[in-house]
Amino acid sequence: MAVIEQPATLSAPARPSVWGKVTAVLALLGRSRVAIAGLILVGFWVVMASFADDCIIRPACWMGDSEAVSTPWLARYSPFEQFRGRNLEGPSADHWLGTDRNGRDLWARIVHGSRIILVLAPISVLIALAIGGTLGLIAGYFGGQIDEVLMRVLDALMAFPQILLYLIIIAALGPSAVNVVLAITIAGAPGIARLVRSLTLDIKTRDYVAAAQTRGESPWYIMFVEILPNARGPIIIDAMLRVGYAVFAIGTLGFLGLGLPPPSPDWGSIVNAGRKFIQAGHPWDALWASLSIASLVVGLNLLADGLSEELGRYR
Amino acid sequence: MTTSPGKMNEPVVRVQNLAIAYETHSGDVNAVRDVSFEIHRGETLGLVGESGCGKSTVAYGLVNYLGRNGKIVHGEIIFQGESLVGRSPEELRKLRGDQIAMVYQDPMTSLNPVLRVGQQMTEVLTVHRGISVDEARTRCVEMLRRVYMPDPEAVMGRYPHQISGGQQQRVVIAMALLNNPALLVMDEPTTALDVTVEAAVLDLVADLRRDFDTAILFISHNLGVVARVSSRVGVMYAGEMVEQAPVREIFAHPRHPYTQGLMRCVPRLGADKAGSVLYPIRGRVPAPDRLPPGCVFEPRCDYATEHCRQERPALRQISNRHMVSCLRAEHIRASEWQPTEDIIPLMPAADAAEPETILNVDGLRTYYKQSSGSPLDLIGLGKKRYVRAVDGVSFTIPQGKTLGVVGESGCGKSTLIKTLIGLEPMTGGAAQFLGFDLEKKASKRDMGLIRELQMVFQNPDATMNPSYSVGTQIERPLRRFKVVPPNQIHAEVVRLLRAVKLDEHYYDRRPRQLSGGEKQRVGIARAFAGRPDLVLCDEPVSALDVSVQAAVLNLLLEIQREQGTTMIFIAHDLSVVRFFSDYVAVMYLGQIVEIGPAEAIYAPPYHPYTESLLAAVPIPDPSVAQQHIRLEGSVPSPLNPPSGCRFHTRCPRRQLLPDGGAICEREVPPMQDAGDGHQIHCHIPLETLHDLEPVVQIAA
Amino acid sequence: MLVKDYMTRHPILVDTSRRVVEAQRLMAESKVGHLPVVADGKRLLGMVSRAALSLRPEQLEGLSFWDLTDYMARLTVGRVMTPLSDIHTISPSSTLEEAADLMIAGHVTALPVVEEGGVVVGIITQTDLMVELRNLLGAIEPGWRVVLRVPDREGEFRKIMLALATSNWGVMAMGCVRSPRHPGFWDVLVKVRYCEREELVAELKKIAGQEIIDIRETTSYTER
Amino acid sequence: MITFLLRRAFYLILTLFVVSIAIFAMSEIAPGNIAINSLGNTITPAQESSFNAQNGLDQPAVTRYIRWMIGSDWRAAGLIGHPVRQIYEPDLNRWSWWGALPDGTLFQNYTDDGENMIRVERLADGSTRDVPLGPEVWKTDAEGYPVFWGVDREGRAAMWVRGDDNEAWTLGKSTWRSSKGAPRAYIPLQKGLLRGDPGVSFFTRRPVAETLVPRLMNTLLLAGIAFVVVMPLALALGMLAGLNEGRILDRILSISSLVATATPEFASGVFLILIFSTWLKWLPGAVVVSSDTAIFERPQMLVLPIVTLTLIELGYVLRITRASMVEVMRTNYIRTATLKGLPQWRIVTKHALRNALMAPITVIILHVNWLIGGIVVVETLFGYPGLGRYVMEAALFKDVFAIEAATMVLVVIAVGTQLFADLIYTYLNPRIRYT
Repeated sequence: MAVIEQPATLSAPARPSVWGKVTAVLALLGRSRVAIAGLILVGFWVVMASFADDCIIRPACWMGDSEAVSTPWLARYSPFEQFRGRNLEGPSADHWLGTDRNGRDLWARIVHGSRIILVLAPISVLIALAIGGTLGLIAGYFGGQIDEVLMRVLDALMAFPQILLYLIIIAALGPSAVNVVLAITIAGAPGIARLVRSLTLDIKTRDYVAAAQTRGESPWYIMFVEILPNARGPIIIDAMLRVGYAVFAIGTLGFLGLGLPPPSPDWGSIVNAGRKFIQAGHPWDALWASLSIASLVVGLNLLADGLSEELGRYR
Repeated sequence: MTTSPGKMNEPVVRVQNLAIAYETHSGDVNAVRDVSFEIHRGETLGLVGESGCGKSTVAYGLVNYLGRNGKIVHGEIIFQGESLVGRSPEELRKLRGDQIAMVYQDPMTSLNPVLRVGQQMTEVLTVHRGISVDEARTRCVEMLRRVYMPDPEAVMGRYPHQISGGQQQRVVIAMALLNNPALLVMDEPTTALDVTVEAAVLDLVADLRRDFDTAILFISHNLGVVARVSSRVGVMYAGEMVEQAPVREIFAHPRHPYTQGLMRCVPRLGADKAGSVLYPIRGRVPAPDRLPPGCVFEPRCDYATEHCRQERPALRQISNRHMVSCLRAEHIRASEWQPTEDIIPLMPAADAAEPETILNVDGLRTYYKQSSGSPLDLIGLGKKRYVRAVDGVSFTIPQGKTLGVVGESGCGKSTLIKTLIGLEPMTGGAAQFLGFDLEKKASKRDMGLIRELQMVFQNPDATMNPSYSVGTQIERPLRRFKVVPPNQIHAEVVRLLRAVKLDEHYYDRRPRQLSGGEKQRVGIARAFAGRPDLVLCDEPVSALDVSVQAAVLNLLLEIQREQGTTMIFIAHDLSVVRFFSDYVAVMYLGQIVEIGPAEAIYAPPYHPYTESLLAAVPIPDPSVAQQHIRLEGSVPSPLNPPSGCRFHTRCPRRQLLPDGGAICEREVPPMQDAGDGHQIHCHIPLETLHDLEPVVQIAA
Repeated sequence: MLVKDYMTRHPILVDTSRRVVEAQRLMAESKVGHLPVVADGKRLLGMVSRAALSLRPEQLEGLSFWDLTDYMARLTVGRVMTPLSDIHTISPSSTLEEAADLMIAGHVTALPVVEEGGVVVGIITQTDLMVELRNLLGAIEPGWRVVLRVPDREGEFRKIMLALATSNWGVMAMGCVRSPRHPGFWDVLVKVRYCEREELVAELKKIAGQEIIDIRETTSYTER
Repeated sequence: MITFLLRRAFYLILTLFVVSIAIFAMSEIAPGNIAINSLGNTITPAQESSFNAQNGLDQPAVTRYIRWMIGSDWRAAGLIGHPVRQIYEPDLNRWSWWGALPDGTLFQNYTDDGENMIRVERLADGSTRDVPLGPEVWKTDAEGYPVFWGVDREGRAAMWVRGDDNEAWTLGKSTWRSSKGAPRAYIPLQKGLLRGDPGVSFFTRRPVAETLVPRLMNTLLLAGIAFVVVMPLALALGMLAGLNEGRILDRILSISSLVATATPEFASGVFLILIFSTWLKWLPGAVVVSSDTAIFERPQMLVLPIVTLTLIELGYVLRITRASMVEVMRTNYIRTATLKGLPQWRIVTKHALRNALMAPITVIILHVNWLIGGIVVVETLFGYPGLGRYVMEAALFKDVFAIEAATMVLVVIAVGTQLFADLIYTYLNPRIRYT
């Protein structure tokens, strides 16, 4: 944490390198204890997800080549390996968090579950950002009829309770990773569009936008080169919160049985499967998966919160 | 017979060696150091200085409202014989609003939007006096009447957003005076107001000071405003009081080099670019955490010696009631000052023989559609209403000349140039520029036309895109207009930076690392990158401090002289427009009421509106006599402009016409030619206008 | 010539809870002789003067040194002030004469000026009245000060006015009062400028039945 | 102001319209065939087409949308020549459709041979009698066929063609039954969503409204209690945190509210069950009821679901209120109020409160969408018989009318609260009230 503690210089160097920017952001985060706590929580899960097995060093595995056998690293076991006769066990030295009803190691399942969620959530947010951001820019910049129509449609989408959107989409298209991403994208894009639109409405009144217009620049140049970069601060913070929501939503879908089909070690599905055994004296499945998802979402929220507070202080 | 100032000679408030600091991440920063002054009953102390000099900090320190991270670290504030420092919050609360009151810069945000004016006013009385609401209401109405509020009973029942800015400020002032405070602190009370409203508020302040015997601390960055209301003036620089003297004394014989510098920065009303020069102060105000070790003004001072670098001067008395903190005050004379070499006085541009017309605007109209707010609008059936922002404006500009445009806010001057440059669609009329028609919006115009027509913007903080470096932003027009071959772009950017007096290190700077003046220079460099023929300047200096304003004006003049650029220059400051322009157009409610050579506009005959504007301008010279002409009411809505002459609702000269100017309401005024291209749109005959006394007696 | 124009506005006020020693220091430092005592919102409760604040020996009788310190520390303005019921107040719209009369009647040297509702808006003192008397009689600029003794009958005053008016001199002040020791006569004081002594004397001598009892040139006064 | 509200109302109605189309369209594009979903994949094409015709599924989407929204009875009545009426048959415990003669007699029709139409008249005691009709009832239609429009025994408007021997398939208790002389075309009778009838579930063969209404009431009860608990608490705590910005109390409230909102309901629900049910054994960990309406039998069952819902909402509302309060306390008019010498309590109650409530009220009420998500999860987790679980089940079983109806109800609630938010906002903000 030595780097973090270093205070940011007030006058930044003339040509900030990428590394310089990274350290500047870290230094900003370092000021806030809240953000550090968030960073630790999120960092923990990122490390777990990355080094659960040796997948990270075998490109074949990245493409989802299920034939290749991975060597477990941090996960210790494969999430699908069933240990005969050891089902529904509590924590032990062999199985740190215990086993589920099929005798699978819970630690391995939780760790692999983090990988699923940490891949799906950012992807869905990125897609939502691309779609919502573009729509918001268009609505905000052009205004008039385009804005009116776009915002009506987006309002209608937003009036729709998100959970119903997920339900209907998943019910219509069936549970799969792609559909989960699709559902979260559709549910998230209108909110992003609204945010970007309001930022655009503000930024487009700035003189530098007028200056670009008087140079006869194309609307697309103005939207993406002049306006968008200046909206990035709030968008990044919003995106971070949205990754949290997405994790939340993926978990919820899993819990409702609308997430990834079994035997995928999706956290929500683990809770859903495990809650039947709570009353039977085996709360471990539900407990660990709940703790995991709560810690990850809380971490993301803390990070976003700390960051926005620090950014706000210097604005 | 003089009113007796009373037998108590003790000041209402005496500030001694006040120092205020703010806690920051990097330790305490002293925003104000060693400030001393006193204010007596019925006296106004004007506090001037550029932004960041600690004026407002002093004001809020006086009422002990410094926020969570501000604190008084040293010194005393003696109010009515007793110290305010270290009083309990409850004692302070009882003083605030009762014995000490405050008026703020922005009246709109200073009033609570969800409470009626009456509620906000009466509570001052009910809380401090404990009287009934009914009684308080009567008193509030009386006080509103006292501050010349039209229809005070009705105003009591309104919400702040339902009354105009000038009326809001009157409400704030009335609220401050309700408890007859001994001390009134006014923090830039007129900065957010138009010049005509400002004049009325300043009159009111002077009135009230006389009637209530209140001690007033009046803070303003505007020398003219301070000159008008103050009895004494204190000049602040970098958190210190550098000079203090009676108002006439300080304007006649400024002793501190900073005060002298400030006065050289502002154009006198009536001065023009041919006959006078503005001398900016070099450098900028140091940040409070990086002060020079000696005199705070030393790095910018022309008289500085080694001694100044080492010793910090204290405020000392140099003559009866004149105090200055300069080690060399006795040795410097304002009259003997010579500009240093880096500030080169500008030579008047050589007058070419009859230049050709470059821009010809004829009957230009720009309307904005506004929905009438009826439910029918929902389905597109509502009656359309139009805001007539610009409504039939015609003028021409010869090559290489500058047309200044003045008028109150909302008169359409900004819309006019936005229409010309193609940011707003033209509703009607025609504009010809170098043979191009300016009908299309900028995005649909020919690249050749775009290149020849550029704009300089008002707000230095918004003129540059914060995401890109200075170099990148100047490069863009160079690439787009293909001004130079791609391999020479970098060299050209450096040349442009030099032209606006910035060195090439600025190439990689980010906008946030630049001061306001520097940003404005980059904005100018960007506008001039394509070597345009016509540059439209939308209040380019109004957001800048006076010393920077002078530098930017000089820069624009210099570039114009080198490149022979034609300009349209908008400003609300009549002195600046007079200084900068060859021709001046005065706009009111979307129309030009008077246009002509600059010198002709500022002397009779003038349009009654021009006359009122001139009467309202605060002049930084208490010895100049100005006629007292004040406009009634506020500018009518451009949605529904008055019939006939649009100015007839507020015209102070209507009675010069037979039957009180009935014709003004009926007929559009004729254009009267006063010769030399000077046109006045008014029903009053030229001869009558000619015989009017000049508003401002300008000393030769 | 109403009180509101001649009073001192925004007088220094003290709270009843203020300790006497503090009030004494406040009076000394601010060079004032009287302090209106108020409760919340400038509502008048009484007055203290320097005399009222000074302790009388009988009050301290039998107190030991420690008791004395304690007594002093606890003695508040509220306990020594002259209460509202015992003081005269005046409204800002009263005349100066009324103020003077009140002071004479009540043997006081200062009056708090109080608005409806008991709110203190100023204070008027003997000194204020003296200043006005001086200004009333002599103005503050140099000129000729003439005192004429005129018989107490109709039309005498008019004669002086006529004499001065026809000569185009500047009349700066005028005042008349019954001659203190000569019943049946009035002493009239006029202050004239822009004229020579001889002209003035010559002109005034023309008036029958009147007598110049004093003429002198006045110069400047203390500025107040 | 009226204009503002009218405008909002207009947009909300527009929104509802768009949403209804969207919901309809989405259930439309769902892969899989309703017939197969409802009847299993062993049916023959003849059975399938018969099923589709009987349920109006052979009609174009627009027709079905209109029927869904505004019903089909008026159309059927026009074709039959008599009004149709829905009545409750207590002995069969069901609602059914009948035609009504001018004298008020209710009737249905059937034919055995395609020649002789028989009218079944319903008597006051619920019994029926058959009345044969003459051949004059056959009318010639536009294409020249002799046809008869009536109400069939299943309560559908139906068109018989004279001399027809059309075969229809219906699913009985467990077997397929074929019948001759069946109608050629059907109009399933319904009043339409706008008139409160969302149709009959293909899954349970019961009117959707019958199950939906009690479920909705249960959910409203759950959400209502949560709302009543959350609102005053969250607003008060948020104000408290905002007024003490940066102090320790604010820190504690802010962080704990962040944790509360960020934890998904199913996770916090699991924690609560583990703590209060498994470990402390204070409260039941699930809602077990004999019928949908029996939740009052053991009110303590409601505690954990309500607390779970409350936690997440409490955190959210608290944070918004705090942020708004902090912002308001920094405004110039609060500075003015302070420098007017007002006491702190007056500044807070008179000047800050209303302004600080303005932003959160709208945001909070818009958050009802989120609350609905929470309700679905909580009801599923605790087995609570509410609308959320109903939607879930309908979605899992692809019960089209049930999904559509429940979704519309929830959307109407969401949109209705928006209008309500606008009303409150208008009340609080004089800038809108007086324009």
